Parts: sequence; C-alpha cells; structure tokens
Amino acid sequence: MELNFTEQERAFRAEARRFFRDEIPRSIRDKTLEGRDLSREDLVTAHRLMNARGWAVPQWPVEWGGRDWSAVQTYLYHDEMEQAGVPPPLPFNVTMVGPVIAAFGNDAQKRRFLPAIANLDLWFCQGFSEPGSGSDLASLATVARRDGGHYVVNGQKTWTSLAQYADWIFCLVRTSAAARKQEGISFLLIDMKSPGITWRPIQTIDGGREINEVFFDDVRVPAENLVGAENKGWDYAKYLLSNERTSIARIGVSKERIRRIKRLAAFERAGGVPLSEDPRLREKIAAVEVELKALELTLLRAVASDRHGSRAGPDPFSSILKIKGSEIQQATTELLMDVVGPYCMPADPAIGPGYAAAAAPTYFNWRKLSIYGGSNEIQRNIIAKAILGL
Amino acid sequence: MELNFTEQERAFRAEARRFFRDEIPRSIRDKTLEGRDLSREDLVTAHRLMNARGWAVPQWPVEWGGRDWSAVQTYLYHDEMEQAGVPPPLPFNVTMVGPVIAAFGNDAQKRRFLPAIANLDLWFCQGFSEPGSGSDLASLATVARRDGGHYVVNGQKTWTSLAQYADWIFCLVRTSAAARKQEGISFLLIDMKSPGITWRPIQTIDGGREINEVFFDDVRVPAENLVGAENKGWDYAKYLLSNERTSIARIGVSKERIRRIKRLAAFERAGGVPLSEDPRLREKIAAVEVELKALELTLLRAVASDRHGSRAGPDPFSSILKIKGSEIQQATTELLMDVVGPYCMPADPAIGPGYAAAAAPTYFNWRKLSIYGGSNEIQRNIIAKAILGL
Amino acid sequence: MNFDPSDDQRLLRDSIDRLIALESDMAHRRRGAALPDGWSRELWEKFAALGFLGLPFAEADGGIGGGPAETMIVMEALGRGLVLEPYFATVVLGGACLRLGAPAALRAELVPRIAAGSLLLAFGWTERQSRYDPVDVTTTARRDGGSWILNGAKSLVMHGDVADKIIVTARVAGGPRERAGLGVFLVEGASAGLRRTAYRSQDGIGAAEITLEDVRVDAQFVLGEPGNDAALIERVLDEAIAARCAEAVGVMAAMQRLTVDHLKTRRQFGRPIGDFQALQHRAVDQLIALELARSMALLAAMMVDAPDAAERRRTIAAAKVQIGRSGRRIGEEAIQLHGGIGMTMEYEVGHYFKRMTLIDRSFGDADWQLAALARAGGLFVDDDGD
Amino acid sequence: MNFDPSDDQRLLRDSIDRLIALESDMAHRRRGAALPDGWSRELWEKFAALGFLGLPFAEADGGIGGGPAETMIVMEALGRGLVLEPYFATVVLGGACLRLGAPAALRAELVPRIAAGSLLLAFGWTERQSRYDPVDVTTTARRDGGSWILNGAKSLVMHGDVADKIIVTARVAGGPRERAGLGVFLVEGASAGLRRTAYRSQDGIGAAEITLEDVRVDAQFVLGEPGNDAALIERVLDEAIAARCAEAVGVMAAMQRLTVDHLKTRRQFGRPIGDFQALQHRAVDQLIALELARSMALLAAMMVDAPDAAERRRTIAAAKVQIGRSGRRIGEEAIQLHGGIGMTMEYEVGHYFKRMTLIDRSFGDADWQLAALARAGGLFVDDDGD
Repeated sequence: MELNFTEQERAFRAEARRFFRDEIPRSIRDKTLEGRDLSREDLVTAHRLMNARGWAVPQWPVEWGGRDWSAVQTYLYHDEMEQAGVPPPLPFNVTMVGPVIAAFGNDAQKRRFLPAIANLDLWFCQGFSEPGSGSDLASLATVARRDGGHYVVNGQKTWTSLAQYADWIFCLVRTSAAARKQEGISFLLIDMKSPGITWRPIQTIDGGREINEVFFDDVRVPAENLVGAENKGWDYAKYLLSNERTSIARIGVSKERIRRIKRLAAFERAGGVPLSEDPRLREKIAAVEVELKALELTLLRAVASDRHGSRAGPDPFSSILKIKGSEIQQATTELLMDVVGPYCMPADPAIGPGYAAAAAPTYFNWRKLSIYGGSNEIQRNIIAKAILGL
Repeated sequence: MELNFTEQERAFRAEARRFFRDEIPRSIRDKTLEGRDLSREDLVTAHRLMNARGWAVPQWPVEWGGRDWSAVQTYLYHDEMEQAGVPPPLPFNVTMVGPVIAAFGNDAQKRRFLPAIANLDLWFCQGFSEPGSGSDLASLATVARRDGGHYVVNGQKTWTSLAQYADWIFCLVRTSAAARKQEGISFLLIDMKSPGITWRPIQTIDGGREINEVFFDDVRVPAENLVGAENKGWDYAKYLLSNERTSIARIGVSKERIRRIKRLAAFERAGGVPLSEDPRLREKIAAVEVELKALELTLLRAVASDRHGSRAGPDPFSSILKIKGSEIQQATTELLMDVVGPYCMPADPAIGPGYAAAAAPTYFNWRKLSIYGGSNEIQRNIIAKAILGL
Repeated sequence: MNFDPSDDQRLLRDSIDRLIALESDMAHRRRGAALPDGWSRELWEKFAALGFLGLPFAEADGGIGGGPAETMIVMEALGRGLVLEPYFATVVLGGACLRLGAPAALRAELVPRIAAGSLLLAFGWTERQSRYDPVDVTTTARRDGGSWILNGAKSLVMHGDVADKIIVTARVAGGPRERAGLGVFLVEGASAGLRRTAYRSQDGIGAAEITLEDVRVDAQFVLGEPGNDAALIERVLDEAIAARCAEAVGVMAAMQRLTVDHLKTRRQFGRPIGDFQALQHRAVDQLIALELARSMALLAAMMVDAPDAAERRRTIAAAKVQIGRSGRRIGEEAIQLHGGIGMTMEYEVGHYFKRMTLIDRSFGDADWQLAALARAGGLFVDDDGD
Repeated sequence: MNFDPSDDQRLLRDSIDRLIALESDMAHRRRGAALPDGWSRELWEKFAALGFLGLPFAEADGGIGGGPAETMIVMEALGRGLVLEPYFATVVLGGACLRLGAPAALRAELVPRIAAGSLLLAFGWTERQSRYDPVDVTTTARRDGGSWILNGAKSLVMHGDVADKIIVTARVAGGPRERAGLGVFLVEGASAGLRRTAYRSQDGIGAAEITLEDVRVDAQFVLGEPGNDAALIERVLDEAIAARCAEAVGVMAAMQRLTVDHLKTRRQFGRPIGDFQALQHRAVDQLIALELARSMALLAAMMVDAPDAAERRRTIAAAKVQIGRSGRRIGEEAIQLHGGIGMTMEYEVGHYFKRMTLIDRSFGDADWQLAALARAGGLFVDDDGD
C-alpha cells in the first residue's frame, strides 16, 4: 500500500494544471465555471488546443494519438481539466465514438475518422435514445434496411445533444428482427447532411436548447459506415456506455463548484453577517465535501488497481461512481441556490449578483445527470446483479 | 370546514387528561415515559382502572362495553393516554382479538370471552408470525387437523410478545391445503395451559425478553374455540391488522417524547452551554416536530372524515400512518441519543444521568416499529396497489 | 373538527376548477406567456366576473367575505393550473395589506376596483440585503408635512412589473433590522421618482426591481401605523405563506398525478414501468410527502387568524418547512421517474417542478423557516394542551 | 498511489483473519462474554503469540514496527469478528500514548510487556461534562516535589475496568476548555485513591468510571510535557479514530454481507426476497455506503502521520462523519431487511448493529465531527493542490 501520489504523479498534476490554466483561454474557462453557455467556437478552440498538445485523446490507442497514461494519470488529467473549468474534449468524439471505432472499426474507418475526430474536424453527435426506448435502450425501433451497398434508415432518435453543431451522428439501428432484441442492433455512422435527415431542438426546463430530436426518412447510408459486425452493435454500445459512466462522476467539477460556493458565501450576508460564517450552511457544505472526498478516494481505488487506464472493459464499480457522482453534482446545485437565496428566482433579464443567474438553471439542468447515460435506477439494477448477485 | 376542535371535543380532551393523569398511578406512567420495563402487575393495574371507568374498550360495540365515540374522540383518548404515559389497554386483547370476536365470534364466545378480555381477566397473546412466514403471513404452516370435537394443532409461532404472561393465545392455523394459501386459514383461540404448548423467550437486541417462540405439539383445542367460519381466518386477520396499523402511529407517544427530549436538553451541556441552546440540535428536533405535526393533521383528516370510529374496515390510508408514525418514533430515539451523547453507551450497571439509560435500548428496540404489524415495505406495496393502482 | 368543505366551499371549488380546466391548460398558458405582460388580461376579466378577485374582502368593502379556507381552495386550484395571472400578488398579498392595514375610506375606494379587475397590486418587502427577513428594511420614509417621502429600493417584487399600485415597507425610525420603526405605504405606480426594472422569474411569473427616489405618498395612502408596522407586515406575510402553501399543494398534487400516470403508461422492458417495485415504492413516498404537505397547508389556513401571533408564526413556519421539503422531494422524484421527457419544456411536469422550486425559495425557504421555528422553541412547547 | 497490500501486509491480514475465523465466531464470543472480564485471556495470549500486540510499536522498543496501514488491517478484522478483547484500548489507544508521549526508558519497560500480553492499558480522556471535547478537562494535576498529585474523575473509560495502568488527561494550568495547560499521566491501576466503577457497554465491551483522589504519579510516568499536551492528546485521538474507522468498516462489511446472504436465502411469497427490486436497490445503497466508508477509512489511515495537524484533524473528522453516516444507514437497513430475526440476540446482525451504533457515538459522533470539520473550513480549502 502506498497511499500517496508518487513524485512523478505529482509532477504530472502540476504540468496538467499549468497547461490547462495557462493555455486554455480564461474567457472560455470562466464560462464553464460560472455555468454560462459555451459557443461552438469555444468548444472547438479548447478541444484543438488540447489536441495540439496531444492531450485530446489520451485514452485512445497510442498509434491514434493516445498517451498510454496510467489510470492515475488519466484521473489527474480529468481532475485538473475539470477544476480549471476547461470543457472536456467533445465527449461524443473522444469518449464515445472514437474508442468504438478504434476498438471495433476497420482500418479504413480508423484512417478516415480517428484523426478528424481527435481534432474535432468532424463533430459527432449521439443517436441512441428514442422516444420509446430510454432505459430499455435495446427496444429501439429505428430500422436500417440493407439495400445493395447502402442501408436505408428510417426512424427517430431523441435526446441528441448538440445535433445543431454536428457533422455526423453515430447511431444504434435495428438491422434484424432477432429473437433477443439485443441481437439485431448495429452501429452506424451517418453524415448529418444526408438527404432525409431533419432535426428539431427540444427546449429543456433550464431554458437551454442543447438537445434535439433527429428524424430519419429513407436516409441512405453507405454500408462502409457500419462499424464492426452487423447485429453486434449492442456490444459496442455497452462498451461505450461504461466509458461514459466513469467520466460522469466529474469529481473535479464538484470540487471546483464547492470551492466556488464557499467563496461566494463570503459575498452574501444574512442578518448582516457573511453567509460564510453561518454554521448551518457551513455544515451543509461540509457534508457534501465529505461525500465528495469519499467518492474521490473510491474512484482512486478503482483507478489505482486498474493498470490499463480507462480502456478496461465494463466495470460494475463504475455504476457506483455514476450514481454518487451525479448525486453529489446535484447537491452542489442546491448549495449554490442556498447561497444566492431568493436571487435564484429571476430569469430574464438577470437580476441580483452575477453569480446568481446560473444557480436555478443549473439546478434544473443537472437533474439530467441521474437520468442520462443509463439512469441511476438502471445503475442500481446493474450493481444488484453484477456485484451483489441478486 | 371547521378546522378547530368543537367545545365538546375540547371538554372531552380535558376530561381524558384529568383521568389519565390523576387516576393512573404516576409510578406506572413514569416507567413508560422513561422507557423502563413495566411489570405484569403494572399493566393489569392500569388496564383495570381504565376498564372500571368504562374506558378500556371504547371502540368495541356498545353492548360489550364500547362507548360509541366519534373518531375524533377516540383519537383524543389515545392522544391523551399516550402523552400521559399510560400504557394502553393490552392491545392483544383490546385492539386485536376482542374486535375479531365481537365481529365474527358466536354468542357463546362473546359471552365467555369479551368481558374477561375487557377486564384483562384473561390475557391473550398473538400467534400469527412463524419462522418461515413473516411478511408473507399467508404462507403459515402451523396445522390444525380436525379430530372429532377438537382440532389437533402442530407447529410453531414466533415473535409472540408477552407470551410469558398470557392465559390464552389467538392463532392463525392452516385447516385446509387450499389452492390459494389464503383460503385454508382459520382463527383459533387456544388456552396456553393446554398440554403440548411450550414457549421459549427470545432475547432482543435491546436486552429485553418480551418476545417468545411458542411450540405446539399435538395440542388439542375444542372445536368451539374456532372463531367464525373454518378457512375464513385470513379475512379476520386482515381486519385485525388494519386496526393495529392506525394505533401504531402513536402520535401522542412521539409528542411526549419530543417534549421530554427538549426538557432534557437543558440538563446537558456542550462546551459549557446548555444543549437546549444549540441551534443544530434545536433544528434537528424542530424538523421532526414538523413531520409529527403533519402526521397528526393527516390522522385527524382521516379520523374526521370517518364517522364510524375505528370500526370502519381496512383503510389503505392507515398504511401511510403506519409508515410515517414508525419513522417518526424511530427519529425520536435518535434525538434522545443525540441529547445524552456518549452516555448512551453504558449498559450495565447504568452510568451517567438516569434519563440516559433507556436511550440506546429504545433506539435498538424501536427498530421493530417499522418491521412488525406488516413491515413498512409491505405497507408500501399496499399503498401502491390500493391507492395508486400500480 | 370537520375537514369537509361546506356547500358554498364546494361550489367555489367547482367554479375555480372549471375555470382552470378550461382556461389554464398548457396551450392557454403558452399563449398567455407570449403576451406582453406574460399573462392574459382576458382571463383576468373572467376571474373578476366569477367573483374570485373580491373573494377575501369584507362584503362591507365590496368583497365576497371569504376567509383563509376559501383562499386555500382557490390557491390550490391556481397551483394545479400553474396560473400566471397576478392573483396572489394582487388579491392575496396586496389584499391582505389593504384588509389589515388600510383605513376604511381607502378600502372602500380600492376593493371594488380590485374585485372588478381594474386594479393590480404588488407588495415590495424584500431588499437586496434582506434575504427573507421582513424587518431588514433600509428604504426610508420621512414625514413631510401631511405626506411621506420615500427613498430606497425594493427587490424581487412579484408582479411589480404590472402593478398599478405598489405597497412598500419603509423605515421611519430605528436602525438596521430593528423591529421598531417600520411603516407600510401604498405607492402609486406612476409616481415621480419610482422606477421599475421588469423581469421574468424562472417560473414565468413577472416581477420587478423597484427604486424610489423622493417618492411622495399622501397621508391617505399610509397603511397601518408608521413606526409600528412589524406585526402587520408579519401577519400579511404569514397569510401569504399560507396561501402559497395551498398553491404548492396544487402543484405537488399535479406532479404526483402526472408521475403515477406516467408510471402506468410508459412501457420499458415489455411492461409499464409502474410494475417495477422500486419505482412503486418511490411513488408511494411521493404520495406520503403530498399528504403531509396537504395537512400542513390546511393547518396553515387554520392558523392565519390565530389570536396568538407567536403560535401563528411557529405553525406557519412549520407549514412552509413541510411544503419546501415535500415539494423538493416530489418534484425531483417526478422528474427522475419521468426520465428525459420530464426535462423538456414540451411536457407539463417540468413546469410544475420549476414553480415548486420557486415557491420553496420565496418567503423563506425550508432551511430559513426551520431555523426560525427552532429559535422560537419548536412546535410542541411546554404543556400546550395538545 | 497503490492501494494493494504489500506481501507482508497480505500475510498479516491472512493471519489475523485466520485467528478471527477460528476464535471469534458467535459461540466463542458468547463464551468470552460470560467470563468475568467479559473477554478471553486465552485468546489474548494468542494475540500476543502471533505478534499482534506489539504491532504498532518500534522494533527498538520491542515492537513489530507496523504503521497505520497495519493497524487498519488488524482493526478491520477485529470489527468483522466483533472482538471483545482490549486490543483497541491497550494497543491502539494506550499504545499511541506511549509511542508518542512516553520517554524512551518507559517505552522500553512497557512495550515488551504489552507485546507479551501481560500489560493492559486504558485511556481516560472524557469527563462527565466534556462530551467529546478532549480539552474540556477539569481533573487537576499539581506538582508535589518530583511527582504529581491528581484529583478528579474520568468517565466512560473503555476497558478501564481491566486495565493495569490507566493513562489520564489532567489540567496542570488554565481554565475550563482551554487548550493550554493539559498534561497526560500514566496512573498505576492499583494506586491509592483510584477507584473504579466497572460496567458493560451496550456492545458488551467493558469500561469504567474512574475517580482520582490525591493519586500520586511519579515523574517517570509523566507522558508528553505537562501543560502542553493538547496536541499530543489530539494526535492520539485522531490515530484512535482512524483505527475505529477501520474497525467500523469490518463491522459494516459484515452487516452488508449478512444482509445480501439473507436476501438470497430468505424466501417469502414463493421466492427469495432478494428478487424484489425495492430491496435490491436498498441493498445497493448499503454497498455504496460501505464503499464510501471504506475509502474514508483508508484516507484516515493515510493521514494519521500527516505533518500538518490541521489537515489531519479535518480529514479524520471527515472520515468519522462518513463512517457514522454509512454505519447508521447500513445498520438500520440491515435490521430492516432482516426483519424480525435481525432484532434477536440469537442472530449475528444485531450484534454488529449495536457495535456500529457505539462506534458512531464514541470519539465524537457524526454531527459533532461534522461541526468540527465545518468550523475548520471544510475539506476543500483554497487552492490546495488537489
């Protein structure tokens, strides 16, 4: 047992901190930290700066730009990125479709897509959920019918984030009416400019217009855009989702939010006394800090025993990280509302201190954290089965 | 809507308060209030004083000693009894077997048993649960085989409170191996002195020896001790259990406990300051008070719309009262431990302030409140089905 | 004790329910929200025509003579319908100020106009630094001959954007956060020196920041007794909280119903998700939270008129705590059990969730009211007879 | 960073696990509890023979040279086995006092006797009024020539009933609850003027109330530096808390395992109750609570030796908070999910539940430690490098 970071690990953390804070523009990072919306350009700028340093896709295979970092390094990289308010390299590209192509795509696909994905020259969005299949993802109904050298896709995807910015979409589609519904699913890459694709934004309760419905009406997709084997898409999706779950814990984000909340509490007064001196609020914050620290150590335990970084297969432990990570992030949104008090109420135009404006929208928006990426109920089912054997 | 008590109701409350506080010996009431054990004699004394006034079985039919009180009066009677620390008339007699005999027994049974039960001349205990059937009560396996004018009973009951004091036991027994397991159950009254009955105390984690296992080995029970119709016992049991659930809320008990906890907090100091001035503890107590008040009003809503007192049939609303009532009572046990602090730890002999001695044992013992009488999980199943239609 | 509505109350409930059902479904709300005021003057006229706007006022003043129970019935329906119109600001909050603080002549002048729908009120009692403390007032009022001159700023004034007259608290004497020295003034919206910054709240309700620069208020528009109005202000706010509790019950009941409906109709894994026991139990906990909240809203209504102000304050604080806690739990679970669809503006439940969140954060959130309750000794004090 | 045990640590764990499995099942515990001391001297000798009693002491003093990680491994096993023997009082608490406070000569004299199993210690640091505050000391020590005279009373001294020597805190100067002025003294159990009232705790562990009336302590039995020992006391207590956190993890892990086993074997309604999704999800929440607690126990062990005392205190306070909260949740749920059988002394889970409850209530309960943590600024302070 060596329960402290090594010298090298500490040096790496310092390097990451310097890079993220010095080389990613402050204007972009502040937007993240303050809960404001980032433009497409912001996201592209930050992503490409990281890629220029070779830090956009560290968990990929080395030949495609990966860094062969230890799991601890990968953790430190995320932790520093999140605490600095750097928007992560586009997750749809980097955490989702990229690893699937790298692991299951053919050589032509790798050459065509991976460098472009790594540099965000191509922007991918995700076509998994459908109106009728949320938690029960395998019940999806979008159909891809083979027609010569093409698939013809018909159906509807929903909950597609940032489709408005996307060049391509990766989709789960039904290619066979197999007995087990999981067995007839394939993983397709589709150009968003294909005739027959339309999309429509869905406004979320925080007022944002980040998510979309995407409709497919006889969309012809070249068969070469099938990743891996036909009807094996479910396996690739599970691989993808387990990658997503770990990163969803976002411990660095919560750390930074808590520090910020504590700083802001000094600006607010109740009864003439700074809120930062109110024992009730301090204890409420401290209670969240305790859980966050416990979760961080839990992540480190998982990470330190994983010599292969995030490239290891699905891990039911990641479900624990997903559940608690989302709960803690949600708790921080309530703490921020506690700090800003009644000034979480105004919406438009903003009224009160500038830091109050994002409090309620973030509280509303982050309810999604316990819903998407496999709802927390689904995660509990996974743990009950895979860890407890129930 | 008339949201205050009427003049008559207030007068009745005052009368009940006077009776319970002036006429039930203080020595008995203090034991209840301080969480100490009551002797058989204490229980008999209190019960008979209430019966002498005609207040032991108010919810029974008038011809058997009932009072025909409104539901609000019945509520006030319980509330004042509990707040005064008066042990309720033996529930096994008064709330459980008595109403079943009154509703479903024949005339001979009523004459033989009801007056004796009302005056605690006969002490009944309960034979429902078995080692293999707790929540799934209907799976019970104790068998009563008809043999001429007798039933021959074999099997085992458990979780039988105060069997050591009991003259009789009322049992659910299997009289038929019917297709639906609920359909082959009968309700039998059995003399505890019958040959073939043995019992063994089970020590509970609070150190108490209140509950017992009862074994039946070829026990011959006269067929005249069958209540109601053979194989209809399940209906009587459901009737009985729903009576029990409402009384389990024990709002008066929680009120008195909270007042007591607030009084005791003034005797304890932390950092030289009385604990009663600690905002953290005060808010923790207040949070329980809010829920208790909400539950009391919820009970009153149920009660005020029930013109027939507690003689109405099973009511899924009573499951809500059972769940929250048990949770609040359990919360008060934690509050008392908070007040006594480290002095909840000593067991034997008692160390520290006298009021500390019962803190941990009551916390341990009252875990049962969410288990017995149909566990809170079973109550949630009932509500989901009966109220929500899920 | 009897919780059943009287025949008149039943009629009132049917009447408001009918109006809400017809005029405040999602399509109507969306249309109302798109109007310049963010709500519908047309619907407001219907409120007036049906007598709702005069409800709490004495018949002698031109009202209907309803009490807290009647207000509760209406507010619960307005919550169920997520009504955007300024009923709460004008009739409940402004109305309470007038009923409890205005001289008879002023009441006789204004109540009929409110009842007719031609006068909108707002009550400005918070300031930038005050959070939820009604005596933390720095706006000043100084006497100038027969009238008063007001200076300062009131913040977060609900429906202050549209109000014709704005009732404000101001300090005529005393230091910061002193109970003594407060006054309540009815300010003409068009007064010289009054400026508003209008905004919309997260739940779509309009409001305003208001600054007062040498705003003159004539003697006949003084409410209560300047210098001695803390009790009046607290009484008004407690009455308002009781009404908001009822509104919240309407909101929660709608979320609970929507959730159960969703559990019954949404199918995943080949069956309604309401078949899953873990979700059933959470739906049960929603129901329990709703029933506890409903009970406390009833209690709050009972206590509005209580003779003992301290007991009233404690009980209404407790009600607000329960409402806040039940509301947050029901709301968060409603969104979670709905899944993605609950996060969208196209579906109803998210709108209720936002309204509920703002109800909790207005008039003292659950933590604030709990602290106030604890400071006041809690609910079960000495041998209080029950 | 590497959480895997070293080979030596693995051997240690196997060794203590084997001993616990053989000697501390329920039957053994019941027999031990029935003995006059409430535990087994025979088992204690085995602890000695296997080297566990010298574990944390320097080899130079006659110990094994283990650190906090080794203590963690042993304490977790003792928790899993609900061990009644005075390991924690003698080796961890008493041991820390000696290691950190005793002069070399005294260590050289006593450590071999501890390691051999022939010396039992206890640490009396609480008093009737002190609750969990280690500087709230009223027992006095005054110098008398080369020795000290102690007067006062120490309360709730774990294994103070059997200890051969009792280490006590006393005030040599300063007023109530002052940090300055504290001393630590090693008192011979048979001293004239020392009286004990022995009792059993709710979890079966022996303890005592101790009064000191003109008890003389010679100079060589003075630990630390009288008048300046607050830091020493806090260091000892933090080390003890870290060890209790590890013990708690053993207790929680046992409850979690028993619960899952019960869910798999108990049948109701024709199937294992573990088939019911609502119970599954609650078992999952138990597991999550356990893993969070295990992580914080690890962190506490890491921090025992931290150079920055304030950081150590914050982190160990946080660990105790997590342990207390996880423990209560896991324990209450374990009883609930077991149903009636969990309430009986005949079944194991209730014993664990009681031990867990007492661990939470000792050395500052979760609320107390949370308040201390919050006062100290919380865990994530300024830009602290991680």
